[in-house]
Amino acid sequence: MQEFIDRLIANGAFAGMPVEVVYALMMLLFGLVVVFGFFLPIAGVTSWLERRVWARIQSRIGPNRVGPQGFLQWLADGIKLLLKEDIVPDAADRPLFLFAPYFVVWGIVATFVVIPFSSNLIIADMNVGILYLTAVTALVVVGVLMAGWASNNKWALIGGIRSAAQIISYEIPAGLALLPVVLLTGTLSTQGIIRAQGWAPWGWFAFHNPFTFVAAFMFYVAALAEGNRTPFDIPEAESELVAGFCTEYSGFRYLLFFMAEWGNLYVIGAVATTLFFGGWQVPLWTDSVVLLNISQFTVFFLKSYLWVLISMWVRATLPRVRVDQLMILCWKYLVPIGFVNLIGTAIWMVIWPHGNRVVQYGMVLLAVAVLVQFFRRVRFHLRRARPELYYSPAI
Amino acid sequence: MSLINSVSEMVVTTKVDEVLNWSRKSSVWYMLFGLACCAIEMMQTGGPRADLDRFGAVPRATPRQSDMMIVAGTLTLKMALRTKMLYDQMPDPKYVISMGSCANCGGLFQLAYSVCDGVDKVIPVDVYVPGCPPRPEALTEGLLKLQEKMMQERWLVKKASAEDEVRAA
Amino acid sequence: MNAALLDIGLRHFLLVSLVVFTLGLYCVLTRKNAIGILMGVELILNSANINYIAFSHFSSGRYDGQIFAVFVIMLAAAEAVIGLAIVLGIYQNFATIDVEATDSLQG
Amino acid sequence: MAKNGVARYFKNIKDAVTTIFEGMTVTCSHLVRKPYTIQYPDRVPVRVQDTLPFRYRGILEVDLEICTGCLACERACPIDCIVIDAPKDQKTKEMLLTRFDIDIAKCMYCGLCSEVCPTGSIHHTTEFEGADFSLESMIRHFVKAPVVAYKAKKDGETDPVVAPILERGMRYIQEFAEPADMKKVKAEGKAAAA
Amino acid sequence: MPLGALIFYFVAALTIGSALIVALSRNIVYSAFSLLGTFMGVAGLYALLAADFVAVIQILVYVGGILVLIVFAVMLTHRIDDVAVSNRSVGRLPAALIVGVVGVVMATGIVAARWAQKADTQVAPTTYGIGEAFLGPYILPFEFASIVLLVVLIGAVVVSRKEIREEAGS
Amino acid sequence: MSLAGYEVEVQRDGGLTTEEMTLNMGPQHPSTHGVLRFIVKADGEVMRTAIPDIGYLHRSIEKISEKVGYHGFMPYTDRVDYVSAMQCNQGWGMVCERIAGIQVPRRGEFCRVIACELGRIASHLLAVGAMVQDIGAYTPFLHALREREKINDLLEELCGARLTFNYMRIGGVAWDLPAGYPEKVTTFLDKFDPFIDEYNDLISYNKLYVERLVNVGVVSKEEAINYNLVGPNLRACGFKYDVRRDEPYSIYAELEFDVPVGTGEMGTLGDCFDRYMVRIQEMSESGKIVRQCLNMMPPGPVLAKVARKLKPPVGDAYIRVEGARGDMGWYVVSDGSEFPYRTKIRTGSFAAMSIVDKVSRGLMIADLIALIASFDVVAPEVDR
Amino acid sequence: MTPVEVYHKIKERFGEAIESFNEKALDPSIVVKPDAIVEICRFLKEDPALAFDCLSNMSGVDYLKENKIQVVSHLYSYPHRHKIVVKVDVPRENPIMPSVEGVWKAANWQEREIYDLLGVVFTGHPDLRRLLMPEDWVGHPLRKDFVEPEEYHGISTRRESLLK
Amino acid sequence: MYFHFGNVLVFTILALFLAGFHLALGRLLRPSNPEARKLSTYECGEPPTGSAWINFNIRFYVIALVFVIFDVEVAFIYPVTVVFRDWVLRGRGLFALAEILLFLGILAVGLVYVWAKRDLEWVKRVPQAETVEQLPKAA
Ligand code: SF4
Ligand code: SF4
Ligand code: SF4
Repeated sequence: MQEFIDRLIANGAFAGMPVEVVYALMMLLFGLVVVFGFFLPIAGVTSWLERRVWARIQSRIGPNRVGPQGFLQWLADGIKLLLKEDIVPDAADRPLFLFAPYFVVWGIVATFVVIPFSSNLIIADMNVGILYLTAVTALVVVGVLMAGWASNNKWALIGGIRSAAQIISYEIPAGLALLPVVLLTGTLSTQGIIRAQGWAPWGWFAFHNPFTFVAAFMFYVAALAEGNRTPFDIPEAESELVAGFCTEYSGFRYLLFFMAEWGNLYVIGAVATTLFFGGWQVPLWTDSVVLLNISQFTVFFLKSYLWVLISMWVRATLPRVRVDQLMILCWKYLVPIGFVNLIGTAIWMVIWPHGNRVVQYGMVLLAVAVLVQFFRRVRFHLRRARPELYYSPAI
Repeated sequence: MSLINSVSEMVVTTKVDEVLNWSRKSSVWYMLFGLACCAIEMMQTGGPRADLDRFGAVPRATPRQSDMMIVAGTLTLKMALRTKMLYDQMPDPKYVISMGSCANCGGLFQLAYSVCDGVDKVIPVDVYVPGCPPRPEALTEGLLKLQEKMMQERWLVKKASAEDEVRAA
Repeated sequence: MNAALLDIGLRHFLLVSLVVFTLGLYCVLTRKNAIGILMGVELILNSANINYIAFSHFSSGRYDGQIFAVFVIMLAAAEAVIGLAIVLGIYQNFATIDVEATDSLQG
Repeated sequence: MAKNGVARYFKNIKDAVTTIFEGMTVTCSHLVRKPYTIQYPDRVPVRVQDTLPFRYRGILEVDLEICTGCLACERACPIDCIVIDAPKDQKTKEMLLTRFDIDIAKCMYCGLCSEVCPTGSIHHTTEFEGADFSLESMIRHFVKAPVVAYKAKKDGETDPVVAPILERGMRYIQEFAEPADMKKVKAEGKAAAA
Repeated sequence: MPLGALIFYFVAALTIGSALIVALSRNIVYSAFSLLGTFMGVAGLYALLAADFVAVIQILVYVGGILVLIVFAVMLTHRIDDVAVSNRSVGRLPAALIVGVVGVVMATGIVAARWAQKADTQVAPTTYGIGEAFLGPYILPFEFASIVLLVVLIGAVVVSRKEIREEAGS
Repeated sequence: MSLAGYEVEVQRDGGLTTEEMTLNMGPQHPSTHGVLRFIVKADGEVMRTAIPDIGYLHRSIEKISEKVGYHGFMPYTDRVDYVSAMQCNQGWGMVCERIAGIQVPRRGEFCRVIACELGRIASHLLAVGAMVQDIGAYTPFLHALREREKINDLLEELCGARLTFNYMRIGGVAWDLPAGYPEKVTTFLDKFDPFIDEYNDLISYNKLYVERLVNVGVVSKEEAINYNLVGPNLRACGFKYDVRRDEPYSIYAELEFDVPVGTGEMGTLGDCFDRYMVRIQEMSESGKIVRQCLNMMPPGPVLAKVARKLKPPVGDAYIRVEGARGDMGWYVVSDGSEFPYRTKIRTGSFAAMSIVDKVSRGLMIADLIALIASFDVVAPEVDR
Repeated sequence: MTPVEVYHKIKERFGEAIESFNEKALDPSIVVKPDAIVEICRFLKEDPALAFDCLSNMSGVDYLKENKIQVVSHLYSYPHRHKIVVKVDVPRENPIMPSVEGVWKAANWQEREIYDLLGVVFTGHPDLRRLLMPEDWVGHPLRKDFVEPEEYHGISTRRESLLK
Repeated sequence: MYFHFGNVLVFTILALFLAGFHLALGRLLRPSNPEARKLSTYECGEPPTGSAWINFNIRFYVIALVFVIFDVEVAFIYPVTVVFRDWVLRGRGLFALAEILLFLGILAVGLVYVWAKRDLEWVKRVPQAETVEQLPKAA
C-alpha cells in the first residue's frame, strides 16, 4: 500500500499537502475500509455461517427465517445487543470492567495490519510481520484477564485466569510452529513468506517436508487454543463455568468479545494460509494487475475461509478437554514436537538447501491419500445409517 | 441520556421502530432455565425436530445475555426466590414465557404444600403456554406469540401508544 | 519520512526515559510489597532500554544497543519469573490445606 | 493401556488422531443428510396437528350434543379442572347443561376424564396451540346457551346431526382398552386348553 | 508542528502517564494493569527509534509474558478488596525528595550535555542485523542467555515444587 | 537486597494464604440436570468437596397420593421420573396390584414391558446425550435427541403423550397396541442399532472424551452397595445385579437378555466411563427385549376389571422395579379406604446424589460435571 | 432364608428387643424396640447367614390414631437374595430413635428425609438437617395433622381457581 | 518503517473507535434502569456468597506461566532463524545449525528436567488403586 500512496504522491495528487498528513489520511481511509468493510461483516457472517453449519451437522436447520436463508441473523443479533441494557454490577470494578472489551477488540483488529490479501492488497508489509502477529495477541490476554478480574464474579475470575494461562502457554507452540517457515524463507514479512511459496500444492510449505507438514497442523491446533475454540474453549466452558470471563457482560460489551472471537477465527485461517498453504499464490494467468489481484484475493480468501469452516466443523465434533489436560497437551506434546520440527527443518535445509522435489510430491500424495481414506469412511457411515440424503445447502 | 420513547411519532421514527423491533424479535436469546418435566420438552424444542434456532432463538447460560426466560416446569417455593433473583438479573428489555400447567397456575401440583402455584406470583409473565408438557411445537407457538407482542411495542416513539399496546396484550 | 523526526532529538528520549526511571525509583522506594517493587524494577529496566536504543539510534553504533536491549528484556523476564517463584515459595510456608474443612450450608 | 511410558506417549498421539479423524468423518457425513426438522408452523406439507396420532392427548374438546351430563368426567378429574352445572329443568324434567368449563391452563392432559365418558363427548383433540397472554382467556367455556343433556336411545342414534358425532365419540372410547374380568379370562383359557 | 513530533509526544505522554499510575496508584491492581500502557508506550518509542525488532519483542515478552505474570502474582498474593492495607505507601515524602533530587540533577545533566549526534539516522530493518550479530560477535552472550534461562527455569520450578508434593500426598 | 525483609512484610499483609473459594453450582446452572445445587468448596481448580443441596423440585408427590386416590395418582407417577415415566407407571401399578391382589392379563404385561423398554432406551439416550454435552460436545447430544424424538413418536402413538404417558392403569394398560405398531417398532429398532455404532464412532471412544472420564469418580463395589447405589451405577462397579434378572417381575423371567457390567476397559473399574458404557450397552439390550416381546405377544385383554373406587385391605406392600436409573422401590400403606394412607418412593438418583459428596473430593470442578452426568441424576427423582 | 427363619434367628439372639413379628403380611415384618435397632441392624448386616448388606428403603409412617410414627426399613441381601422388613415404633410427641447411619451409609439421607418430612430425630446422625424443605420451613409436611402455611416469604400458597 | 508502525497506531485508534462508537450509539438507544437486585452478582440464582476477589489459588497456572521463559527463548531464536537460510547458502549452515542446536538443546534440558521431575502434572488426587482389584464376580 505504501508504494500505492507513493505513486499517488508522485503523480501529484494532493499537491501542497504535507506528505505525512497525506500518509495519515490514506492510512485512516484504508483502515476504515478494512475494519468496517471487512472485519465487521466477516465476523458477523461467520457467526451466522457457523450456526448454519452446526445445525446441518446436528440434523437441524439453523437460522433461516431472518432474511434470505437467515442471512441477516447476525445483523439482527447485533442491533438487538445494541438495544440491550448495559449492566455494570455493583460489585464489579467499574473502570476495568468497562475497558476490558476495548483491549480484546484492539488485539484482534491490530492483526489485520499485516494480513496479505493479495500481492498488492496489504496494509503494511512489516518486516517483522509474523512476530508482530504473535505479539499482539498479548493484548487479548490482558483484556480477558481484566474482564475476568473486574467482574468480581467467581465464574468470570476462573474463566479469565484459565484463558490467560491458556493463551500464554499456547503462544509458545504457535511460535515454534512458525519457526520452520522462517527458517525456510529467512524473512519475517508475510509477503516475503508467500512469495517464497508456489501456487501449486507442492510449492506450499505445508508439503515442503515432513516437519513442516506436522508444523502446519501444530500451528492450527495451537492457534485454535489461543482463540479459545473448542476443544479448547475451557474458559467459556458453558457446562462448568457459566459463560467464562464474559459471564457478567451484557449487551454490546458482550458483543465485542463475541466479535473478537469471530474475527480472530478468520485471522487464524489467514495466517495458516499465509504460512503453510501458499497464501494468495496463483499462476500468472493474466498480466493485468487488477485482475491478478482480484484472483489472488479470491484464492486467499477461499483458502483462509476453508480453515474457518474446518474450525467450525471441529467445534461441532469434539468435546472439551480438561484444563490440566490442556496444559499437558501443550507442554508434553506440542512443545517437544515443535522443537523436533524446528531442528528437523534446520537439518533438512542443511542437507537440501533448496528443498527436495520428490519429497514434496510425496507429501502431496500423502495428503491426497488421507483425503481419499476420509471420504471412504464417510461413505461407510452413510451406507450404515441409510439416511435420507439432501445435498443442497439451502433449506 | 437516551432517546427511548422520547421521539415524536413520525413516519421515519415508526420505520426505525419497526427495524428495532424486528431485530429484537428475530434474535430472542432465552435463558437455560429448565425446572422440571417441561425442561425436557424445552430441550427437544431446541433440538433437531422443532429447531428454535430457526427463529434466531438460542439458549444462553447466563441471565446477563438473555432476553427471555422460559419458565419450564414446576416452581417450588424453595425455587421461587431464586427465580425472582435471576429474572431481576436479566437486562431490559426482558420477557417471560410460562411453559406448562405448573408454571401457569400450579397445575396438578396445586394440591402440593411445597409448590408455588404459578410463576406469575413471582415475576410478570408475557405468554402462557398450556400443556403438560406442551409439545415443542406448542412452545414454538408461544415464541411466535411473543414475537407478535414485541412487534407492537414502541421503542423510540413516545409512549403515547402505551395503552393500545396493553390492549394488544 | 525521517524528516518528520528530525526535531525530536536524543534529548527528548532521554528525558522521557529519565521520568520513567524516577517513577520506577519512587515505586521501588515506597512500595512495601514484593510485587510493587517488581513493578518498579520493570520501569527502571524499561527506561534503561530506552536509553540503549536511543543512543544506538542517534550514534553510529550499529545494532549493539538493540542487542543489549534484547538481553535486558531477557533478564527482566528472568527476574520476573524468579520473583514470582519466590513469592510462590513464600506462599507455601503459610499455605494451609485442610481437606475436611466443610462448613454447613443454608438451603 | 500401553505398558511403558514411551509406548503410551505415542499410543496417545495415535489414538487421538485416529479417533478424532473417525469422529470428523461421522459429522462430515451428516452434512449431506436431510435435516430432521419439521418447519412448524408455516413451511410444512400438512398441518402438524393432522400428523398427530388419533390417541394424542391435546387440548380437550366437548361435544355437547352427546354429553349426557353424567358428571363422570368431573368426578374423574384428580384436580377438578372441569366444572359442570347440570340442573334439572323443573317443567320438562330434563337435565340442562348450563355450564361446562375446562381450565386448559391447569389441566394435565392425563385423559382420565375422557376415559370414563360414556359417549366420548369429552375427548382430547390433536390441537395443541393454546398459548395466550392471560390465564382468564385460557378457560374454555363450552356452553354458550343452556342445552338439553343427551339421552342414549335404545335403537341407535338416528338424528342426522348427532349420529356422526356420536359415532366419532364411540370410536374414541373404543380406543381405550376394555376391562376384562380375569376369572372369566382364566376359565376361557382353561376351556381352550382342554 | 510535524506529525512525527506529535506522535512522539503522544507516545511519551502515554508512557509517562501510565508510569505515573503505576508508581502512585494505591490500588495495586490498577498499577499492574497500567503497566500495560507503559510497556506499549515504550514499544512505541522503540518504533520511533527505528528498532522494530526490539519493539515487537517488547510487546511479546513484556506485555505477553511479564505483565501477565505480575497480574497473576497480584491475584495470588493479595487480598484485593482491602488494597489500602496491602498496598499502603509509607515514607512517601522522603522518597519523593530523593527521587526529586536525582531527577533534577540528571535532567540538568541531560539538557546541559552536548550529545554527539549522527546527522543521518538510518531507518532499516534490524532483525537481520541482530541475527548476524547473534551468530557473529555476540555468539557467546547468546548461548549464555540460554543457560541463564535454563537456570531460571529450573530454579523457579524447584522453588515452587515443595507444595506440589505436599498436595499430592493429601 | 534482602528478600527476607519483604517476606516478613508480605506475611504481615496476610496476603499469601489462599482461601478456598465457595462456588454455587446451581440451582440454575447450564449443566446441573434439573434444579440441583452444589456448594463447591474449591481450592483453585481442585475441589475440597461438593455438597449437594436438593429439594428445589420437591413437589410433595407422596403427600398428594394421600389426596387423589389410587387411580388418580397414576398421572402423578409420570412426574416422579419424567425422563422414563413408564417404569414409574409400572411401579405404581404393580404395588397397587400387589396390595389389592389384582392380576394383570398376560397381554397387558407384554404391553407394559414393551413400553418400559422403549422408555428405558429414551431415558438412556437422554442420559448419554446430556453427559456428552456436559463434556462439551453438543452434536452427539442433538443426535441423541433426534433418536429420542423417534421413540417419543412411537410412545405417543401408543398412549397419546410424549413424556407424561399415564399409559398404565392398575390392572393393566389403558390402550392396546394400535394397528401396525409392531412393524413400526421393528423398523425403528433396525435403524437404531446402527445409530448406536455411529454414536460410538462419533464420541464414545473419542480420545479427548475418554480422557475426561477415565479414573474420574471411581466408586468401589462395596461403597456402591453401602450407599445403595442401584441400576447402571451399581453395575458399572462390576456388580452384575439387575432386578429384572435377579428378582424377575412381570414377564422378565421368560425373556432372554444380558446384563452389561462395567469392565474398567479404559481406566479404573467403576469410573465415569464405565457408567457411561453400561448405559450405551443397555440400550441395545432393551432393543432385544422389545423385539422378543413383539414376537411372543399373546392375544387377549390388556386390562383387568378394577373397582372405580379401589379399596385395598389394610396393610402395606413394597415392590421394586428396575427403572432406567435402577431399582425403584415403591412402598404403599393402605388403611382400607380409597386413598393410600402413605406412599414412599425410593429412587436411584436419590442414592446417587447422596454419594456425590464423598466421591467428589479432590476432583476438579470440571470433573464434578462429568460425575453428576455419569450418575445420570434426575432432579425430580431425587426430590419427588 | 425365609423371613420366618430370619425372625427366629434374631429372636433367639435379641429376645426382648423384638416386639412382634407379622408373618401374614405381604412383606413379613419384624417390629423392634427403638434402642435395640442399631445392634439388630448391625447383626442383620454382618451375620454371614443373613448378610443384609443393602438398606433398600427407609420410610416413616405417621399413625395419627395409634399416636405413633413407624419407621419402616426394607432390607435386602445381595448375596442371599432374601429380604426382611424391620419396623420401629416411636411416639408422636417426641419421636427419637438411634440412627443406623453407622451401619448403612444409605441411611444417611433417608433419615434426613424422614426427619425433614416427619420430624423423627435420629440420635447419632452425623448432620441431621432438613433435606428437601427449606431450612426456614416450619412443620413436618408428611404428618397427618400438618397444615399448609398461608404464605412463604411473601408468596401466598393459595390460588383461587378461575372456574369458581 | 514508520509507515508500518503508523498503520499500527491507526488501527489502534480505529479499534478503540469501533468499540467506542457503537457503545455511544447504544447509549442513545438502550434502556437503563438499574436497581439493586439487577446489579447484584450472578451466582446461579443464589445470593452471592462473598467477593470473588479472594486469593484465588492459581498455583498450577503459575507453574505454567513460569514457562514464559520459553517465550523469551522463542524471541531469541527468531533473528537466528532469519539469517539461517543465508548462512546455509553461504555454506556455513553447519555452524549455524550447531549453534541453534546448542541453544535449543540447553533449554530442552530444562523441559526434560521438569518433565522427569513430574512438575508438569497437575496436583490432583488420583483414584485409589484398591478399586482395581475386585474384578466383577457375577454375584
Ligand atoms: S406442566 Fe406438567 S410436564 Fe410441565 S412441569 Fe408441570 S407437571 Fe411437569
Ligand atoms: S385430562 Fe386429566 S386433568 Fe385434564 S381435565 Fe381430564 S382428567 Fe382433568
Ligand atoms: S362429558 Fe361425558 S362424562 Fe362428562 S358429563 Fe358429559 S357425558 Fe358425562
